[in-house]
Amino acid sequence: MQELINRAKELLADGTVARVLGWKKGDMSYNPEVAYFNNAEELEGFVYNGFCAANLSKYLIEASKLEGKTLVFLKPCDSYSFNQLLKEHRIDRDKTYVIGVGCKGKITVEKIRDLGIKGIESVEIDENCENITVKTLYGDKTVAYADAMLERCHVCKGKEHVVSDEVIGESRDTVDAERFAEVERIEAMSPAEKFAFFKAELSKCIRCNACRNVCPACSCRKCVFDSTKFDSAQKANVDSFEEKMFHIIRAFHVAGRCTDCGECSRVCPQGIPLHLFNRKFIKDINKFYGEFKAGEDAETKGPLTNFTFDDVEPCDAVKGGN
Amino acid sequence: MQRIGVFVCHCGSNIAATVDVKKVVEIVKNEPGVVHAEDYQYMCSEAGQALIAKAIAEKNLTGIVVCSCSPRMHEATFRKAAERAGLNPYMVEIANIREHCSWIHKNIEEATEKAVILARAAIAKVNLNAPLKAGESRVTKRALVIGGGIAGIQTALDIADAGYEVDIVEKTPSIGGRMSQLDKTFPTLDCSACILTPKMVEAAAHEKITIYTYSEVEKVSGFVGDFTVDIRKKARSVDMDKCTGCGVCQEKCPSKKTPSEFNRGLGNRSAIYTPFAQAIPNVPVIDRDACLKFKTGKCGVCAKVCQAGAIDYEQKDEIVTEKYGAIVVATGFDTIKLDNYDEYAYNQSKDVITSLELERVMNAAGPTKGHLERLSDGKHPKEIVFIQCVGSRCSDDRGKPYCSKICCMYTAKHAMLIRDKYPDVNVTVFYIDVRTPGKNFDEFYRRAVEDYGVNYIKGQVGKVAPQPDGSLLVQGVDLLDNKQILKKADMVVLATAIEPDPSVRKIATMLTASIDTNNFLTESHAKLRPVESPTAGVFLSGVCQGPKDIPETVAQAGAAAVKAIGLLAKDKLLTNPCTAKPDELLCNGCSACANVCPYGAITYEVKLINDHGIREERRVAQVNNALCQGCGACTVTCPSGAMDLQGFSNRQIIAEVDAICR
Amino acid sequence: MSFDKTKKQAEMIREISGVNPYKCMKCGKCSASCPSFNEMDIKPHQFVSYVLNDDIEALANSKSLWKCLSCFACIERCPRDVKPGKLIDAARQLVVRERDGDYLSADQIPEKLDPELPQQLLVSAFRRYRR
Amino acid sequence: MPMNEEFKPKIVAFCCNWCSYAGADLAGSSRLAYPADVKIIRVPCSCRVNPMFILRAFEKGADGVIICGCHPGDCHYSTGNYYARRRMAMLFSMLEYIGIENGRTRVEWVSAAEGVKFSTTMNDFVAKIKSLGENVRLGDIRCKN
Repeated sequence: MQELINRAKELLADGTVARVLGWKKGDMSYNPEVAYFNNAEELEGFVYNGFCAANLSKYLIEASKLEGKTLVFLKPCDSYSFNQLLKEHRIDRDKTYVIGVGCKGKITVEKIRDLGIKGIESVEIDENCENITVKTLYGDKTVAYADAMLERCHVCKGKEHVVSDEVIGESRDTVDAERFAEVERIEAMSPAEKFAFFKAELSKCIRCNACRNVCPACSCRKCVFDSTKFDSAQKANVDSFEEKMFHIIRAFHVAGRCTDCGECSRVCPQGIPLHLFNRKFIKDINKFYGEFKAGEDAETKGPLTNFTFDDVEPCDAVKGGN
Repeated sequence: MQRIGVFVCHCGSNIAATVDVKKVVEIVKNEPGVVHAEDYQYMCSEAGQALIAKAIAEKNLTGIVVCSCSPRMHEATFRKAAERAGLNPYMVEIANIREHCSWIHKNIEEATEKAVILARAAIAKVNLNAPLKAGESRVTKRALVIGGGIAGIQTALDIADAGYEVDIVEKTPSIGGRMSQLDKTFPTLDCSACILTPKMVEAAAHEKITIYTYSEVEKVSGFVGDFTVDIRKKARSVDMDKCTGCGVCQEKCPSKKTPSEFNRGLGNRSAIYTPFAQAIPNVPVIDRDACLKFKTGKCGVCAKVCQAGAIDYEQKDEIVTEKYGAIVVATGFDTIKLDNYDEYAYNQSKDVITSLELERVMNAAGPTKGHLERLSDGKHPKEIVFIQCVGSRCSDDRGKPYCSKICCMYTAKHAMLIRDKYPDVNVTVFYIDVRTPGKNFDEFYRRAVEDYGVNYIKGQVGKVAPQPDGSLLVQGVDLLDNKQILKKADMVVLATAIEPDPSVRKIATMLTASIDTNNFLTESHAKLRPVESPTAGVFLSGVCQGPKDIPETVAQAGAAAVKAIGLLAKDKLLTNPCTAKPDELLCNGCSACANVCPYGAITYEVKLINDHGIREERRVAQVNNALCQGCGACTVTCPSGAMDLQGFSNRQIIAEVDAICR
Repeated sequence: MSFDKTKKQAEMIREISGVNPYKCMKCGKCSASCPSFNEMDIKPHQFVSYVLNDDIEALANSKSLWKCLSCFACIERCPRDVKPGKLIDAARQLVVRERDGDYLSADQIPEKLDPELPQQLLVSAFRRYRR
Repeated sequence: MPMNEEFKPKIVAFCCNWCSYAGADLAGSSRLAYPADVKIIRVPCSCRVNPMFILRAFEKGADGVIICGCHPGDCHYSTGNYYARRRMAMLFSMLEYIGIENGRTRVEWVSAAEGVKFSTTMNDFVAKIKSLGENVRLGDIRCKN
């Protein structure tokens, strides 16, 4: 962490960058916040640890409008989102300085709570990210790091940064689960079971828009759900339509662009596994149109703005999904 | 809020017999926005249009819905009527209650209910319509004709005579097409070459006509009035400017074993060749697959004997790019393959031939120098059997379901010519029906029977069996006599079905012109627009549209020319105003829309945008209305809904969905 | 024979054969192809009209029914998918069913194998049911 | 069974202007009947069909949605139906994933000359929807507690 702070100070000092985008300590040890640092003094509050899960690439849309370069720290998976945004002309590469940071998997306090640990006061992570010491009202508890990891890290995309100006720190292979296992489990259900499953999950939604706000692919200046472009004369119907179809349409809009960064599920206050929509599209795209990783580069045409003459017919695609 | 008038047409009894039009009027009166509703016998009639105009004026209507036939039929009529009455023509919507309702449903209650729903959808849509204004685009005063047969030649001549530049693209080394292969023509027995050659010469000499032979259309882009076409001029290996057409190279060429395409494979040609003596241009091509120089590197005889130094082994294919205002397709036909008709022994006996092959046999320049001979042994035949409808009128997958139209007449011609020249030859024709609609056609057929003694038997042939003695045993039936017939013949001639030239599929795809299940090009309207493709600026000439004889082909070629001239005569075309329109405030500048646009109509511009007080430079999409054809691909790819299609907007279509699912 | 019964028989022929006799364009290729043409009283191309006219009685009593060799030349060559051979075979089946009043079961076949039974029926039946 | 008790499905058909709408017209002028449950919406091209339209139809209680366009390779706009094919493959698969039976969505390529195909397609589609019965209301997928 100190290495990151030192390098950031250097780049600020020699004028390479005008500001630094990173994480600072939050009100608790387990919830660091995204923050800008404008000088060496402010950088003293910089933190980088297992709880720094937030994907910073989306912030660069606004940062690109500011004077001078912004230094940003991107984890390997965040770099895919960065590339995708470059492809969509949303961020200005010339106004960013990317330091790829090492990642050994990210953890969340929710997972620790899920393990039945109550009264958490603070959390300490050991140097090698093997174990976590949780200080609680009822004494210290030790938890294996992997048990507190986010779902996305169990199916990690890899240790490499697909874009960066320099890389600091080492990453670790954290994959220990099958990426599409959950999607396949749902695919195997009967139509009624599927409907019931998604109905139960989606009914928890409070339309707080946290998923939309955090999603690097959901970067529209104005969301289609906030404009009148699709409504018909009867406003009441529109409301119910957008309320009910929100997640399905959102998933379609980011299909072929979603990097599976998992931020949507991470930030959902209701714990809805929103990534299951996106991952279904990714699975289908890979199956029907060839392996595709959104954001792997900033040039390749996305699968939904492309075609081949002998693509699968929709009726066969549906059967193939069974 | 719109003030909408709804006009329900009876279409005589076409609609009114199955849809209770009065009830439709009563119900739609209560729809939101509707201030007027009435029905009438024929809305498209002058009186019907007057009713609409009157209502627009009196009720101050801002939009109208006509419940009638398909918009493909009368949308233009009603738009014009509205415009004359002072309403923007794009404030008109059609509810198709004839083709999509009254004609396919029998139950009045059901059909009336559906008509109401279709009307509601149109009303919901027109509530959200906005006046649109057509733009203008330029017209390139040049036409392209694809195919250099009689259809293409005639079309080109007619367009050129009207004063416009025309290019003919022909894939073989010479223009002339199928007609150049024919010996005589029915029902006048003119010599085909004698009437075709002057046309070919006229086309070649015409200052407005450029002929690209041995060339193919490779790529087409653009749209009506402004097509851009890449033409591949295949390497001829002979310099067109230097060659004098002396023919020595063909004489001296040592490779003479290639079946002649012109003679339908009945004779051979040299590797360097012109297809026939009157070829235009009279410049040979080297068939590189047959040429020893290209196959082995040794030979070069033609270059040695050519005094003009025209042989160029290094010549490469050349791409010519040209702009056109109109394109005429005249790709013609070929006969079907007979591989699936073993019973006629076509592949087993040289003496079973197609009618087109007989044309070559009868022709003085053909493989037998015009003598009627058996191709197996050169003997003079005594007994010839003609079999009609080989592969035509077949509903199985061996043949074609349509009537090839020309066979009855050319068979009568062949029978008559043979009986005339060789009275010793007996001619029998097995037929299912003899179809002779046409001027002097039935008289011609009767002459073959009455004056020339051709034996017509109503019934088909079941089998042709080659015999050890070289004859052919024909087993047929005489249905009128109810007898089976066994006949020994020396030659059998098959009236083989014709099909569109296989090249038409690729061309139709390039032109985005639609094609039917038999690969004939579809016309815009089967009765009223028979020479126009539904794709604007593309016209149809000759057999590519459907089976035709020569006079019909020439007539249609002229008609296609007139349509093309009508287009070329315009300085500007009104463009479809239903184009894509971006909302700059919503645009992310992500380029997704530009990626899917087939016309390159979307570009990006960095602009100063004032977004509710926030002023900043943004990359936003711009649509070129002259290029946009209004497909809507961009609108769906846009996640923020910034891109919308005028006339088919998101809100309009959603309103229709809502009205239908209400 | 009542009107209803003849109607019903004609319908059965169409059902068993799967043939739409209206597709026939009366080209006669079936009769032109038929090796047993001369031994038949009702010619192959005429079968269609008998079915269309609901005159199954005449068909059932015809010689043709038992003269058809089931060579399938007419079925192979018919350009209109009418396939008179199938009509003939269906008529034959109708007659056999009438006689026995029921369908044949597989184990009944051996006892039926007597010289009285026309060979072509067997051939035809085997051909029809081999799939 | 009395007529009014029979299940009358709501079926929305999106037809491209150049091929399938004309094919439907041809089915009409050839009097090739299909059930009145099918209501056609004209769009310029199958690529104009936004997945939002289909979701909207299902949310409003449609029992089936069919999209008809020019045959691949024959699109009036060259490539529109290729994009439509990918979009619909993705959307239909997603709808199946959330519990809309796969028979309720269909894409069919119908040319202007295929009146017969249009009619048989619609007959077949309606029969399929009738066999599936009334659709779940997609609108019910998210209920507030």
